[in-house]
Amino acid sequence: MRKYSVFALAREAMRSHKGWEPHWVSPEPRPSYDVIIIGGGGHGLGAAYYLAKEHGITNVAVIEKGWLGGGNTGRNTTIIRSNYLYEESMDIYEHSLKLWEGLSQDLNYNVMYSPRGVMMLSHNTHDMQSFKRHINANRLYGIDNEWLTPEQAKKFCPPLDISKTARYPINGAALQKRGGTARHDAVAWGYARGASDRGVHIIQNCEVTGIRRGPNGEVTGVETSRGFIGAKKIGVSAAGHSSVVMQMAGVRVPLTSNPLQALVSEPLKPIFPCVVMSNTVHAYISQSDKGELVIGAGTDQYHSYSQTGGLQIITHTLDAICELFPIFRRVKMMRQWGGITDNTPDRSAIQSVTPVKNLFVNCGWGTGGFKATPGSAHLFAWLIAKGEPHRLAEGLTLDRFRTGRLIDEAAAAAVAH
Amino acid sequence: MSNYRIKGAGRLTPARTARFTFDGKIYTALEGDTVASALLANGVHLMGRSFKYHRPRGVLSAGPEEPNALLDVARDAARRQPNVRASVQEVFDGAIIRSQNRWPTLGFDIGSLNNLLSPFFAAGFYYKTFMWPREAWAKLYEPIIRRAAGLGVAPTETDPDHYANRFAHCDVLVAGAGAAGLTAALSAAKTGAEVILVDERADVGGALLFDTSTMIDGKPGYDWAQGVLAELTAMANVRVLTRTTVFGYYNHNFLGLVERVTDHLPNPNRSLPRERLWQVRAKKVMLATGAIERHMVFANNDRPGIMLASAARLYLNHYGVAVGSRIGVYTAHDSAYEAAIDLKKAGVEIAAIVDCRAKPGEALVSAARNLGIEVLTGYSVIDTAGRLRISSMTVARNGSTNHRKIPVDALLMSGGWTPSVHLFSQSRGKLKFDAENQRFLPNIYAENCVSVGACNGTDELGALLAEAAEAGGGSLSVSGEAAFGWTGGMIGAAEGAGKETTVKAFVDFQHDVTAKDIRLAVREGMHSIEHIKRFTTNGMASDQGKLSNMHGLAIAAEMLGKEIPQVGLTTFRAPYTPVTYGTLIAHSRGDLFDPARKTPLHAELVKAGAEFEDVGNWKRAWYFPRRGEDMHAAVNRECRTAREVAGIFDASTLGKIEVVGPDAAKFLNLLYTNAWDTLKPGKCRYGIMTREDGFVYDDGVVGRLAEDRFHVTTTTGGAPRVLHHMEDYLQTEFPDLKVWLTSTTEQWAVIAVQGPKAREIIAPLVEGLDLSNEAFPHMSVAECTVMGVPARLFRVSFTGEVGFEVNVPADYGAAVWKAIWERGQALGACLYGTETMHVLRAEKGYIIVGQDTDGTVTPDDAGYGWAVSKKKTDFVGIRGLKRPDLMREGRKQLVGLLTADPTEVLEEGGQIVANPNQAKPMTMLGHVTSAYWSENLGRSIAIALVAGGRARMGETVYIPMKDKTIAATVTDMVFFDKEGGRIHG
Amino acid sequence: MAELATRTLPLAGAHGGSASVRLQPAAPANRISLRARPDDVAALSSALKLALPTAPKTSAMNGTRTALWLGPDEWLVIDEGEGGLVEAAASSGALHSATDVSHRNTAILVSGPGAVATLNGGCPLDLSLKAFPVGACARTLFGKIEVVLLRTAEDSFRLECWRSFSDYAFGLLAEAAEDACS
Amino acid sequence: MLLIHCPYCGDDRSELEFRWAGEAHIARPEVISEISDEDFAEYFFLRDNTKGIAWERWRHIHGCGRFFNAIRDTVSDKFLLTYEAGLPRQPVPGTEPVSAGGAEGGAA
Repeated sequence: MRKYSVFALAREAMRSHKGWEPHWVSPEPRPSYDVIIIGGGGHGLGAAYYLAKEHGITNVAVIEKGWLGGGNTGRNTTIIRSNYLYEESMDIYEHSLKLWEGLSQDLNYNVMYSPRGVMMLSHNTHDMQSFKRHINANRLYGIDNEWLTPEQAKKFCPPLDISKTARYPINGAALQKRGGTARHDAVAWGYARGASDRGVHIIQNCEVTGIRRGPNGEVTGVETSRGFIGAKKIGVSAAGHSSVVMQMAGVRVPLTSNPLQALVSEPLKPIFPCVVMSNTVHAYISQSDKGELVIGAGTDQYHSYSQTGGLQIITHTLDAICELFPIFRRVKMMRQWGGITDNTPDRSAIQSVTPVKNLFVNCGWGTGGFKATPGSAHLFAWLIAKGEPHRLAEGLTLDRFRTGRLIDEAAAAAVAH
Repeated sequence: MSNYRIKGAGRLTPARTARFTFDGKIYTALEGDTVASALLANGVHLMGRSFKYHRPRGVLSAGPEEPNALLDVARDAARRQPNVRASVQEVFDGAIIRSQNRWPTLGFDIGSLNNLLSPFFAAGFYYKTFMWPREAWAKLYEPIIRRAAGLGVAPTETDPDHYANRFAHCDVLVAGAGAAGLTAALSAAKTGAEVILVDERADVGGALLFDTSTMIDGKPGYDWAQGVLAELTAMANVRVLTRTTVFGYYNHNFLGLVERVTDHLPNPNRSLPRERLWQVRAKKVMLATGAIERHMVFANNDRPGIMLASAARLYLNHYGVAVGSRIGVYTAHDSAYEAAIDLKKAGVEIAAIVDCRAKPGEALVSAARNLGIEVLTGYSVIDTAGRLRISSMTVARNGSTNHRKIPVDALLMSGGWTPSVHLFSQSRGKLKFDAENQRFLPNIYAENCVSVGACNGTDELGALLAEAAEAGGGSLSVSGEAAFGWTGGMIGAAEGAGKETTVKAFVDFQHDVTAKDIRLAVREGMHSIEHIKRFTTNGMASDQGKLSNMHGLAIAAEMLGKEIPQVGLTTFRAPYTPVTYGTLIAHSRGDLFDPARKTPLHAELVKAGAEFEDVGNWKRAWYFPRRGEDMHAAVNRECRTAREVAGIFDASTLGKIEVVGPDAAKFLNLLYTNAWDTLKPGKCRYGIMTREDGFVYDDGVVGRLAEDRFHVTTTTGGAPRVLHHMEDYLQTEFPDLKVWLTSTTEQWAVIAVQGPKAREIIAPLVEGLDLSNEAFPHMSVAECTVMGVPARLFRVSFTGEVGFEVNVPADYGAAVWKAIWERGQALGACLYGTETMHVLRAEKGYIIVGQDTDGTVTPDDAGYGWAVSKKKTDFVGIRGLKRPDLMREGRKQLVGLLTADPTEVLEEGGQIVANPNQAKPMTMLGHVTSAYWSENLGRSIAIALVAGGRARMGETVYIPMKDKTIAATVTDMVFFDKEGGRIHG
Repeated sequence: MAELATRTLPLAGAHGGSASVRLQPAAPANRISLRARPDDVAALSSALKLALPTAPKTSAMNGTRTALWLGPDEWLVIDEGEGGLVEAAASSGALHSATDVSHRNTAILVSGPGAVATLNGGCPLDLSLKAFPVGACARTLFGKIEVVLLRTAEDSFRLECWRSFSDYAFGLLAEAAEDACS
Repeated sequence: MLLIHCPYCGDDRSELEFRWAGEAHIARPEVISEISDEDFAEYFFLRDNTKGIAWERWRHIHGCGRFFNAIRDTVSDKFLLTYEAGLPRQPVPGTEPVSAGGAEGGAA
C-alpha cells in the first residue's frame, strides 16, 4: 500500500494525481473464510482490521449489503467522548477514546479526530447532581471531565446564552476536553484501506439472506445475494439491522430499531468552537470543518427501518438549539437525514457470544455507536479471535438481561448522542 | 454602458424604484427585481467567491438552484441573514447586501491563492496528510482549514423578527404554479376540492415567465397564467401561496412549506411574521415542480458572465435586463436558441451560438441565422478567458484542434433540462432511468401523489396540459403550442473536458468539484455514487446538487464503464431549499418554548420573596430569603423554625390521581408493592411503585377516602408517566377491573403545615373535624371544610414533625394560604421552600425517588423492603425483584454518612471508595445521593448508595475530591429524632 | 368561624386578541370527569338531564350543561350554572366515576373570523366545518400542551386546559391571533 | 409525521396525539411470580423488532386516551390496520388469519 503523506501528495500533485491506488480492492468472494463479518460500517471494518493486525487472522471477509459506511457510520453527528457513568461504560468508551487519539497515525489515514471539547449543560439541581456524579466517577477512573460555572461555560462557548431569564437557565456544565469529533466517512475508509491492505476481502452490494448451521448447531457460513460463502466464525455488526440478521440464526436480541434524525445548516465561518449537549432541553450541536452546524435531533418514538422521521422531531430540536443559542434563529437548515439506531433496554451495547456456536454479535450501540467505533471494533475482534470477551467488555454480554445486572446509562442520560 | 435595463422589455414598472447597497456601493433597482436582476441591470456580474478555490463567480441561474451568488442580506444589524440566494431574494428599499467568503474584497481575495495551489487540493487531499505531529491536526491544520471554509458569517445578534406556524389540511396540494400546476389546480378546484397551490416565486407561471413564445388557449403563456390565477384566487375552496416553497415531503402526505411574508417589503408591518411555516396534511399531492436547466461542463465554465440560457431569458423577458452586450451561447439543447433570439430581438449582440450537436433542429438554426446570428453546429466551447468577468470564449469544431477566440462579455449555456424529482424522491417514491433522454423520472409512488408536466418527463405542451387537467380530476380542456420541447441535451463532460485533460471543468460550482475530481474519486476506489459524493463533496453544497448531480453521475459512469442506473443516484433529502431555524421553531421561543407551570399559590410565593427553581416544567419555591440572607442563611432559618415552631410549604405540584371504583384496592394491590385492601377508609399509607423489572419507579402517600375511592399522590416529576403506566395496565392487562383513574394534580392546591404548632395554626380554619391526635392521628385523611370550602386534610409528614397537608380546590388556594400564613406568622412560623424540604426529610432519612434512587435501585436497596408485601401473589415487579442480580449480596444500599469533620458538607454525586490510596481506575463503592448542612443537628449529613451498605455500619469510607479526600462513617439514615416521637406530638 | 375563602382565577385580568379574533377567559364553571361503561350511560344521562354523547367528537348540551365525549368511557361534563354534577351522577345509582375537576381546568373562549386560523397556529386538527362542525369536540394538542376543544359556533370555540398551562395557552393564542389576521 | 387511525375515535389523527407503546400481543404470564429467569427475560426484554409487517401498540394519549393495536410495515411506515385493545392478533388485511401467537387476548 502506498503510504499517504504530504510528500506523496506533492508528488501526485505534479502528475495530476494519476498515481493513487484504490483505497480498497473489491475481489470476488472466496468459497469460504475463517471469519465473516456481517456489516461494512466502522465497527465491522474496524473489527476486520484488528483481526488482521493484532490477531493475525487475515482470511476474513467483510460483507456489506450496500456501500461501506452507508449505515450509521455515515449518518451520525460524529461526537466522541468517554465521560460515561458506569464502570462498564467508562471501560469501553475510554478504551475507544484512547484509540481515537492515535487512529490517524495507526491507519495512516487522517480521520480528523478533533478534541475540541464536549460540554454538557446543566440546567437544574438534578442535572448538577447527576453531572457531578459523572465527573467524580470519571476522575477516580482516570477520565477527564470537569465542572464549569456558567461564566466558564460561556467563555468556552461564546454563543451560549447564560442569562437568568432563559426558560431553563444554565447553572453549570460538565466539560470533557478530550472529547470532540472526527470525520465519519474517513473512519470507514481508513479501516477499509488498512484491512484491505492486510488481505481482508471487502465485499459490497452483497446482502446476507441466511446463516447456515452445521450438525452441531455451529455456524458454517452465510447465504448471500451472491451465493453461499463459508465461514468458521461469523461476527454480526449490523447496527439497526442486527435483529434481522440474528433472526436468521434464530437468535432474538433485546433491541428496538428507531429512526434517529440529524441536520446540518448552511456552511458558516467558524462560530462554534466545541460540542455542546443538553439533556434537559434535548439538543446537541457542533460545527463541522466545512462550517456546517451539525445538530443531532431526537429519536422517533416508533420502531422503524425507514431512515426517515417526522418534521416535529426536527422542530423540537431546533426549539432547544435556538433557546440555548438565540443568535442562530436566522441560520438555515440545509439538509436533514435519518439513521436507524439499535437500542437496548438499558441503552448500553451488547457484545457477546450467542446461543449459536461461533456466532458473535456486536450491537445495541444505539445513539453512541460512532464514538465507540475503534474500541468496539478492537474488543469485538478479540471476542471473535479468542471466543471470549476481553476484560473491558465483560459487562456487555447478553446474560445481563437474564440476571438483571443492567448497565443503566438510560437512567443517566436522557438525550440521544 | 452601466445600465443594462432594456426599455420596453420585462414586466416591472420603471417608475417604482428601490435603493440598496452592495458591498457599500449604492445601486438602484426596480420593485420586483431580485438582487441578481438588479445587480445585472447595473452591469454587476461578480457576486461571490467559490468555497474552496475562492474563484470569482457570477450569478449562474435565476432560481433556487443558484450555487454561486450567495450573499449576506440585512435590513439592520440584527436582521441579517447569510447565504441568501441573489437569484431568489427580492430587492427591498434600504437592503444592505454584502458579498461573502472573500478578504479583503470581492475583487481582490487573498483566499484565491488556493486556486494556485489547487493541484495540491485535489478531492480528498485532507485524508492523506496533516497527520503529524499528532496534535497538529486540531491545533494547527484544522483551524486554518476552518477559516478558509464556510461561506457566510453567522448572525451575531438575536433575531428580533417573529415567525408563525399554521397547520392546514386540504384535498389537493399542488406544488408549482407553472403551466402544469395551474392547470392541475384549476381542474381540481372545479371539482370542489379544497386546493392549496404553492409556488416559490413571487409570480405564477413557472417557465412561462421567461418562455414568451408559448401560447396557451390562444394567449401568450404569461397572460394565460395570470388569467388562471385570477380565476383560482376568486374561488373559496382555493388557497394560493406564492413566495412559498414546499421544502419537505414527509410520511403520509405531510408537507412542510415556508412562506416568505415580509422579506420583500421595505417597511414591513411589525405584526407580520417574517416567514410562516405551513404544516399541511394533504389527501393528494400533485407535483408540478418542472425542470431545472443544466450547465455545460467545459474548461473554465465558471467565470462571471457565464450563466444558464433560461436564466438570461428570464432576466430579459421578466426583469427587462440584458445580461451582457456581446453574448455567446453554448448549447446542447434547442432552448438556448430561444434565449439568443429574444436577446437579439431586444437589440443585444449575439457573438455566436455554439451548438455541440452536429445536426440541431433546422428550423431553429435558420431562425437564428435569419436574425443574423452566427450558428456554429458541431462546435464546442473549449475554454474561456477573463479574470473577474468572461472576456472571450475559445471555440473549436468537435475533434479539431483549430481554435477560434471570440470576445464576449457573457456566455449562456444549456445542457438540457433535469426534471425536478426532489419532492417525489423525498416522499420515498422510486425513480426509473429514462435512458433515451438520460434522466430520472418518477416511477413507483409511495404516497397518494402524482407528478405532472416537466417533472414527470412530459415535455410536449399539449400532452402536459392534458396530463395536468386529468390529474386534477376535473373536466378541463386546455390547449397550447410551445416553441420547443424540453427533451434532449447532454450530461457529463463536454468536448475538451474529457478523461485525459487536466482542465478545470466545474461540475459543482460552489464546492469547486471538477470533472477530474470525480475521476480521481473513481480511481481511488470510490465506485458507489454515495462514496464519490462524499469523497469529492459533489452535490453537498447548499444547492444540494440541483445542477451537479446528473453531470457527476454521468462522468462517474463513463469512468466506470457502467450504465448510470448501476452507479446509482444519491437520495434527495429535505429541505428542497434551506429553511430558517426561526421559521421551523415558529412560536416556540421565550415563554412559549416550553410551558412554565405555576401553582395556584405562585403569586403569593412571589409576594413573599421566594426564589424559584425549575422542577420539570414547574416553577417551585426554592427558599424565602429575608433581607440580607443568602440561600444558606435562609435555609438554616427555615429548617430551624420549621422544627421549633412550624413551617408552611407549597406542595401543590405533587402528582395526584383519583382512583375510583369497586376494584380500586385490588388495582392498587397490583400496581404498588404494598398491600392496600388492609387500609381502612380515613387512613393513608406510604406506597412504592416498581415496574416489572423490580426497580423503584415512583412513591407517594395514598389515602383511602372511601371503600371505592383513593387519593393517590405521586412525585412531582412522575405524575404523567405514573398515570400512563397505570392506564397501560388497567386497559391492557387488567381490563376487567371496575376502576377509573383521573388526574387531579391541578384540582387541588396543597399547603403543607409542618411543626409543633402546625395543629394550632390550621385548627381555627378547619370545620367539621377533630384534629386531636386521638381523633386524627398521623397517617389519617378526611374530607372536611376549610374556610367554607370543601377540603381534603391529610395528617402526613415529610419532615418528621406533626404535619398536615391541606388540600383545597385550586382557585381557593391563594386565600387559604394567606390565612394560614397570617396565623403562622403570628405564631412565629415560617414559609419554606424545596431546599428546606430536602434538608428536613434528609434529617429523617426519607428518600427522594430520582435523587436517592436511579433506575437501578430496588425497594430493599432503598431500605424500604418492608413496603414490599410478602403475602401478595402478584404485583407489577414481583418477578423482576427475584432475579439473581437483584437478590445478590453486596448490592448498593442506601445508608447515612457522617463526615469526620462535622462542618464538611459532602458533594452530591461524590464517589465513595474504601481505600483512597488505590491507583486509578479506582474501585468505587457507590456515591453520595444527598448531602446537606443540618442546622438542627449542627453538622453535615448525607445519604449515599454504598455497596453492601447496611453491613458496613460504623465503617469509615472515603470520598476523594479533586483537592482533598474526605473521610466519613457509615450510619443508618435517620439522623434526627431517631425514636420518631415528634411526628405523633 | 374563619372567614370564607375567595376565588382567584388562573387567567384573572388576561385579555387579548387581534382584529379578527377575540380571546377571553371563560367564567368559572363546574366540571366533572365522568367515567362509566356503556350499560350505565342511559341511567347517568337521565340523572344528569342530558344525553351523554356516545359518538366520537360530539357533545350534547342542555341548559347550562354540556357533556363532551372524550373517550369511549369518558366525558367532560361542564355546568356553567348551579353545578351539583357529582350529586346528580351519584343519584343515578349506576356504576361510574365522577371526579370534580372544576378547578383543574380553566377555559379560554376564542371567537371571530380568525378563530380557526388562530387555533391551527398550534393545533394539528382539521377544524374545517366539514371535519369539525358546531358542537364537535376533541381532546388534542395546542402547541406543547394538551387541551380540550369545543366548537360552540361557526367562529367560536371553547378551549379547556389545565390551569398551570393556561398562561402558555393564552400566550400562544395571542401570538397566533396576531398572525391570523394577516 | 404519521397519520394514525384511532379505532376508538374512528378518525385519522396526527401522530402528535399518540404515543407508541411497543410490540403488541406480548401476554403478561398468568402466574408471573413462578416463571424462570429466562422466561422473564424473554417476556420483558426480548423483542422481534420486525423489519416489515409488525404488530404494535399505540395509545391515543392526547385524544381519547385509549391503548390500541396496529399493524404497520416498519419499512414503509404504512399502517395496514388499527384495532381495539383486547382483540386477538388480527390478520394482515387481505391474508389468512395468523394462528400462532394469535390466541392471547388480554395482552393487547
